[in-house]
Amino acid sequence: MTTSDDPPIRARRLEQFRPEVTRRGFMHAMGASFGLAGLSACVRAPDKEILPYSRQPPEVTPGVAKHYATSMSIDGYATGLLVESHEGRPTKVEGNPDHPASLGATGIHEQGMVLSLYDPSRARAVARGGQPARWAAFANAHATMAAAKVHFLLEPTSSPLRVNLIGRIREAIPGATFHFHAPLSRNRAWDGAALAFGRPLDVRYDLSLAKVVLAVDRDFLASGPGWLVLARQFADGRRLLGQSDSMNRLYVAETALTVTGTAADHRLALRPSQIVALTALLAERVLAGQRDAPPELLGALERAASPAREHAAWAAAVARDLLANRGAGVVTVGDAQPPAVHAIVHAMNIALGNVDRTVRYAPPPIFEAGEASHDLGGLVGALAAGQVDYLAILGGNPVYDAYADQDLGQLVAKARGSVYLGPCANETARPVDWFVPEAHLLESWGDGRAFDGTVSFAQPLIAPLFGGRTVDEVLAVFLGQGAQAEGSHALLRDYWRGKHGATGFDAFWESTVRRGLMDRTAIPTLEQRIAWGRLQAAVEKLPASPADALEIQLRGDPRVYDGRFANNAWLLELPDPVTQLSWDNAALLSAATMTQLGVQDEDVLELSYEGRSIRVPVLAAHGQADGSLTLSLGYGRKGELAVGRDVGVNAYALRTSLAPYANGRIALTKTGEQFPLARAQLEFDLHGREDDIFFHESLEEYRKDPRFTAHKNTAPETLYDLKPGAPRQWGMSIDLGVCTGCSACVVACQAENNVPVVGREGVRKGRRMHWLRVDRYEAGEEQLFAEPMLCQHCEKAPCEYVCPVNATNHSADGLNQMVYNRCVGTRFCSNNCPYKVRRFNFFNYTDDITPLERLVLNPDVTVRDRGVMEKCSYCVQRIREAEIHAGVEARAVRDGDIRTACEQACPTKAIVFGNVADAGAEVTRLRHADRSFAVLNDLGTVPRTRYLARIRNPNPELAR
Amino acid sequence: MTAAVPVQGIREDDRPDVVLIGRPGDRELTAQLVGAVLSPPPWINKVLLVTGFVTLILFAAVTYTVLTGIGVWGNNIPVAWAFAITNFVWWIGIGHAGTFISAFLLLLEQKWRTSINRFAEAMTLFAVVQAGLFPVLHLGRPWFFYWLIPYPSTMDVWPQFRSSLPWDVVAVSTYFTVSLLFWYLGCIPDLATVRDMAPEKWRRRVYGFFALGWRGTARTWSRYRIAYGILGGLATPLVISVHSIVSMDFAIAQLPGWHSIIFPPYFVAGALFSGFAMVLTLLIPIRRLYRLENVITTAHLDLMAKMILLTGSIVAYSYTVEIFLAWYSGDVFERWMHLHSRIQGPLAATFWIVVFCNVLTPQVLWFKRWRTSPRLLFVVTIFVQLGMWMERFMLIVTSEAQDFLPSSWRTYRPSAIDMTILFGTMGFFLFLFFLLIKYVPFIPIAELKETRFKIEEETRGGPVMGP
Amino acid sequence: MIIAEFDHAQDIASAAERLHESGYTRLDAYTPFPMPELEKHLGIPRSKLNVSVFVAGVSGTALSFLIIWWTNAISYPINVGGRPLNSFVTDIPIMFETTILFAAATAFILMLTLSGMPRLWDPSVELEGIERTTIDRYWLLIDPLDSAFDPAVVDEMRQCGALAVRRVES
Amino acid sequence: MQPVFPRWSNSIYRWTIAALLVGPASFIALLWVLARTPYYTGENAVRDQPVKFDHRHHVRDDGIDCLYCHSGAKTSAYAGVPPASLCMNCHSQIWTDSPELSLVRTSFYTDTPIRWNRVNAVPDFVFFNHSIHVAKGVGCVTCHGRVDEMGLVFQARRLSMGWCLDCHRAPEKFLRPPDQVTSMEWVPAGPQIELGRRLKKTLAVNPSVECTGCHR
Repeated sequence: MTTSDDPPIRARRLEQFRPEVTRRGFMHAMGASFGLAGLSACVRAPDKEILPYSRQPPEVTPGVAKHYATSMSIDGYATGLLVESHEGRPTKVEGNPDHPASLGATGIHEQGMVLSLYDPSRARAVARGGQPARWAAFANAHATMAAAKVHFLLEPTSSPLRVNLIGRIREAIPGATFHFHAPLSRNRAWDGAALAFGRPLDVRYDLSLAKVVLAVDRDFLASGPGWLVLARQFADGRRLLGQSDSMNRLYVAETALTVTGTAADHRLALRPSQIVALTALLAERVLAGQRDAPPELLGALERAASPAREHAAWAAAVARDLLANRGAGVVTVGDAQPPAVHAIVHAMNIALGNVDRTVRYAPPPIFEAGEASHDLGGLVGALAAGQVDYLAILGGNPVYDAYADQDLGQLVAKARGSVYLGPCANETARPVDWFVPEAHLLESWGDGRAFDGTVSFAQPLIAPLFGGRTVDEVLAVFLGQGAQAEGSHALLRDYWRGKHGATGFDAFWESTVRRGLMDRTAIPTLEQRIAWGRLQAAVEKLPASPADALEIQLRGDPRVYDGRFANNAWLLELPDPVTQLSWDNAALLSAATMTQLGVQDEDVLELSYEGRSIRVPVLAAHGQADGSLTLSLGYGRKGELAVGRDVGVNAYALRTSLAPYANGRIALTKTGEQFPLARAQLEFDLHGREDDIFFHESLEEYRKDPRFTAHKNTAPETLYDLKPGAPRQWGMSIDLGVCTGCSACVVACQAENNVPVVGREGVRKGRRMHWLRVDRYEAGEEQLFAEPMLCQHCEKAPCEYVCPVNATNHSADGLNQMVYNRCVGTRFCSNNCPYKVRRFNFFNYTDDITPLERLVLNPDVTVRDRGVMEKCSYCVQRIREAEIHAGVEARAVRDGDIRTACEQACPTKAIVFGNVADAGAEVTRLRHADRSFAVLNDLGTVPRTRYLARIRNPNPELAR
Repeated sequence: MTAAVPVQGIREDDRPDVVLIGRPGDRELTAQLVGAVLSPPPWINKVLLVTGFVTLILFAAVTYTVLTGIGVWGNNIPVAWAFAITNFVWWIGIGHAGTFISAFLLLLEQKWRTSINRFAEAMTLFAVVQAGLFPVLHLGRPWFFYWLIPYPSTMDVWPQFRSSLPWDVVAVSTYFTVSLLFWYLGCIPDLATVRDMAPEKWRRRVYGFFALGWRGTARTWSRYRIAYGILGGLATPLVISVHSIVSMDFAIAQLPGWHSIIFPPYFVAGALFSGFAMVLTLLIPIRRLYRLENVITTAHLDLMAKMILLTGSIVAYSYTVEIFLAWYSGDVFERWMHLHSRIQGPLAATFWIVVFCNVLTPQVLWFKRWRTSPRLLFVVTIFVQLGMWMERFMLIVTSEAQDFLPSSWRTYRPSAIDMTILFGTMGFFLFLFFLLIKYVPFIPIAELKETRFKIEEETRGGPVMGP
Repeated sequence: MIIAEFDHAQDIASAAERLHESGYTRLDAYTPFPMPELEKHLGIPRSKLNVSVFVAGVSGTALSFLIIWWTNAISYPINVGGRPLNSFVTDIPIMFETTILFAAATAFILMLTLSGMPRLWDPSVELEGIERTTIDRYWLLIDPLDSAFDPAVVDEMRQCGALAVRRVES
Repeated sequence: MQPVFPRWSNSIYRWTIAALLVGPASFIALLWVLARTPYYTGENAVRDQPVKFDHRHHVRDDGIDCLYCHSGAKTSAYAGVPPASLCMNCHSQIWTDSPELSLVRTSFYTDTPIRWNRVNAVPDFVFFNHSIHVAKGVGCVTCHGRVDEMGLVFQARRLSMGWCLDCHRAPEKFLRPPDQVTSMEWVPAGPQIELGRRLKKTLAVNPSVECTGCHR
């Protein structure tokens, strides 16, 4: 068990990680057998061993955690990270504050990534035809391919090194063809830009200047390139600290409710087809006054807009608001929308004078973005025609996530030879000849570019546990060196030496690796002029929306994205940030549509389209557009997956190249079956408890009475006055106004505090262990507010006085301490906790996990035994570490020295932790700010965690 | 010479106010009562076999729970307490009638106490044994139960006495000890009687061993009477205190539906209610099977039924007051609990079962004809016990299921193990109970003789009026 | 020692009453059930049990209070939910219970020990027919050394309805 | 009648009853005592080691400072057990072919760790940190005993929670000047209490008696 007195271990020797019998484990065993005789108290601690380094690396001090900079790329866009390492064992991911795509924050995927490193399903050896083989054999076998027609299938990449390797391969192998595939590719956005400007471009936003934001089917607060930055800027634009502060306004038009949708001031739920029409309608209004916009375009827009006429008033109001804020608005559209819609939006931003202020255009950092190589069609054609000598699938999982009608699974066999570099024996590993285990990001050297082009480095924190290889290493093999091919470290170093030149290279290299990024490498933005003619032609061709058939929306999943995280227990257990559905995916329907169809939650529907069909359980979703059904991609994985196999249903089975995102022609049939869904939250209604649980108010009202929550920010009269405690008094403030509910904090907390996973059944039974959860509450039809709920560290804690053994009590510095090793598990504290933030170990959850999975455990936090209560500790291990550190250095603890895991991860800085006894501390200021309140204040629990009321900024025109 | 004073006047069997029918002489009376022990009916062994088997099943379920963790139950967060604590409160409640009858009625010098007190006290002891199982079993780590006891540990840490759980530990163990002493003290003279009456030597030895060498000298008797009186005087407030403390397991918490000032009296009434019911449930068949109609007469049934009616009415009143206070307080959480959650929430069924069993059923006891009909009475008592179990379940679970933050609301479904343990304890209880009536004179012989003597003193001959 | 054996409670009562009136002080009796008035005639003083029981009860109260106060307020003072370290109100339930426990245990133990119990043997078991005194016989014991002793007492007893009157060595 | 029990049975009987009452009580008392015995605490139990490392020789004779080998104690939670490479600093020069050291050499050259047996251990749920104790002037000898007089090292103190609290509640009884932390022979010039009080003030020593001071 990984805990305080684990021996220092060299990470390179996996076999040394032997789970030794710990005292606790032993006690538990004994307790179980003799327990009731009380004998367990007299069980000696078992003997243990210490394994020191034989040669201690200079950088390591056993017991002192180190942080290393690296970066994680999703679909080619890199985000800078800092990874915590304990004696060479990465355990926790944080954002890299210096990195333009992170600013110190992280999302759920960055947080969850570290668990995948210790995924027991990871492939452990090179294989040929299912038989174990050696890397050398593979490498030599592929050294001589110069003559062959080799097709490479990669994920989209921005890596300078990889681009360089691709170039060299193209020279070395004339017949080489490169394809880039991502199921949630940005092709439509790039095509849209090409349509408008004649070349594929990425749009860069500056929301810090934006007063009005219109997001059309675009979840920019929780996904997409640089979303962490957008979320931060958006939040800064509405962080009210006084009644004079101004606040941006967000309009959202979308089908299924997204994190962005829940943050909106006005949200319009539309069927996919109506979204196109609404954009046209808005554009019509916005472009009306535009000189150089051809009148025919307006006509075309008017025709295209007809299906959205019913929303004319809404559109008019939004358009007026945008026009009233020329140069201070942003219109953004999601990658799922057709190119024409993207083009229309570009036109709107130009017409609104937003370009060069809040909106800029720049060439994508992605290699060959928008070119034919990014369309799988080419490869499919070649395979079908049998023109492929060799197929190298390096990364990704195309057989699983390619379009159903392309049927890649069958076609791969048509190649005369094939290799797949992948993380585990998954769908794609099946049909290929060679399989090479892919190195995890934290085992790899590499580079990439952030959304703005900034070059970011990835460095390994641990040697490949199972001899995994990086894409670059495999590519190098094809350059003819075979087994002599350099490792990723040498490849990267040599490449950059070549770029930088030998002089001063070592210093340059050292600093880049240390900081994880290269300064002044952002891609400059460019002036653009729009081609109105092409735009008009495109609008003319916009498809008329289908009749009122039920429209089905396929989308990337908030948790498992395109399926690459489908074997990550943390992300599967994490409740969907909006629907609160944990583990499986489900067909989301509006309540109205469900009654129309005569189905109820957990009923299983059969969806069929062109002979393919899937069975999927139904779930009523708040804010879902009537007449639409939303289904997440990325579930129903096959292959050897310890956790994710057959979790949810595979929606790719219905996804075709013709209708990749929306489809109005899918047939529904009721099966009469039921499927038990693991819903983490069952009740979303506040039952008229707003003033006790969740304050929200319109900006107008707030300005009239900024201290409208004051009466809930003061402790009620009490018999027992609070004694003055230690000089430091810990507290937290959470701003509900900027919290989007993205749930990054939840995974961060899980990673930091060894929070166990209980599985689908556990969640269904109501036994989830998350110390920090994000509650969702309904307010009106379109609003679903987020409220992070964690231990409030009450100064008059109801949990404490009911504990018979002093296992939970109060520290002098204001922490509600939970002492696991003293807990006997009466669960009285949980009953008496009005916030229900206490979690109980109904079974021994951590005993079930493999030694490999244990490696992710944080050695600074006790691993809890069966039968004990646990809860948020305000990351007390970080507090005590900081205090000890300060003590050794004989100085005081400074504000900001200590940041809880949730605070550190939060993209919008909604969570602030600190010493509330320090008048100068940020947290103190927020605690006494306007709109600060205590949840359930009248119970007299005097919580240390305070919330800032959510302020909405409705458009007076639309406000009911 | 030893013949009883001749019975004269009208037949007494149909006089529901007679607590002892006929004037059996010392010997007959002793013979009848000791007979139950010296030559027990054959069927009792079968009963012991069956109940013993159920007991084994209970032990199996308990072991499984301890080894695997209480995840094998249906509990969750928010419903962290459910069956275990419900069973605990139910059993401890049942355990209240016994001591109440023997102690309280002793102080009031009620003659009708005599025939049933031994019986009721035994029932108390065995009910408390069942109850005592749960506070330990429901712990996440039962093998550390002793941390609730203040002993000097190497950790220098102590129990936390502001919590009601240490109160429970002390209250329940005190209650068990005192009830045991009270019961055993009452047994001693009768054990001596059996010792002296038993034909076989081994029986004399065994009963002699437990009779502690009793010889009814006048001096011993006088000390005995005082000690017995003192124990009665101590046990009476004890009974009240114990269930008051049990009720504080909920009342000191702040959950809507738990945080209520009327809980102590409300719980005590409920306890006696179910306790009297249990006494009757056992009494009626035993009385029939052992042909004890002459010592356990219709009068006893009638009076017990009246007690049930009384305590039942107090319970019904408490329900009303609870709901009224919730409404009157205007507190949003209390109101939701009492006006929505309980009566129409996911577990509303339990509430209505409670109303039917605890409020409506006892109303039939307003009529003497029904009070004195053993069969009907038996049915009523069964309903009352079902109702009282459901009441505790409702109080505990509904309050947890829908407390302050709707986001954490959840309902509860018991697991198979939950059920096994509940019914297992019933089997265990009956096993111990029949073990008792097989080996111990379950109707106090000496006291009955005393009563009979008193009756003779009061009225030479003639039928004797009960209290 | 003279034993008068009766088979009726009333008889032994009246017999004892007579002897009492004629000044007998060293009397004792064996009866199957307690007979307060008989005890009166035999001149048995009321036991002082209740005093010791009271003392025991009070010490129980004190002890539990001291334990709670010392452990929670002195030995390891811990802030529990902002409640007072020595919160007397919450001590009351335990103090009450321990009072009862100590008192009851004392009453029980004293009752036995003062009566020479527990035991398996005592001189009386050697007496012929003693076993019936727990069933249906009432023995009245008269000590010849009694100052008011008169040999005629034997016939007197017979008149009172004694089944048998015999003299035994003790 | 003919009595069931003979006269002498009384004493047996009473002893039996006494035993029934005292028996369980004494069993519990036994456990209570057991938890305080060296058997349970592991005190003074010499543990065999793969390499017969003799602290007497290295500390007393050679006068090597504790922190030379256990350097972590200054900066980390763990004092740490030295890597073989550290041993080789000297033993590549002296005793280069001593059979006693063969295991160390193997460890160094084959890069496989030596499996030492742990002597001083606290339970997994206790987070002890050496650096702060060293910084605040708690001597090595205070918790580890006269290591310089130990051939094979044994656990010198109880290491129970109560034992920790003894010092955390009254540190002045044990504090010493930080520069004397590693000294084995150091004794206070004046009365320890006064020195301790002074050090407590100057070093700002206020040990935590909070649960989370050690349990996290």
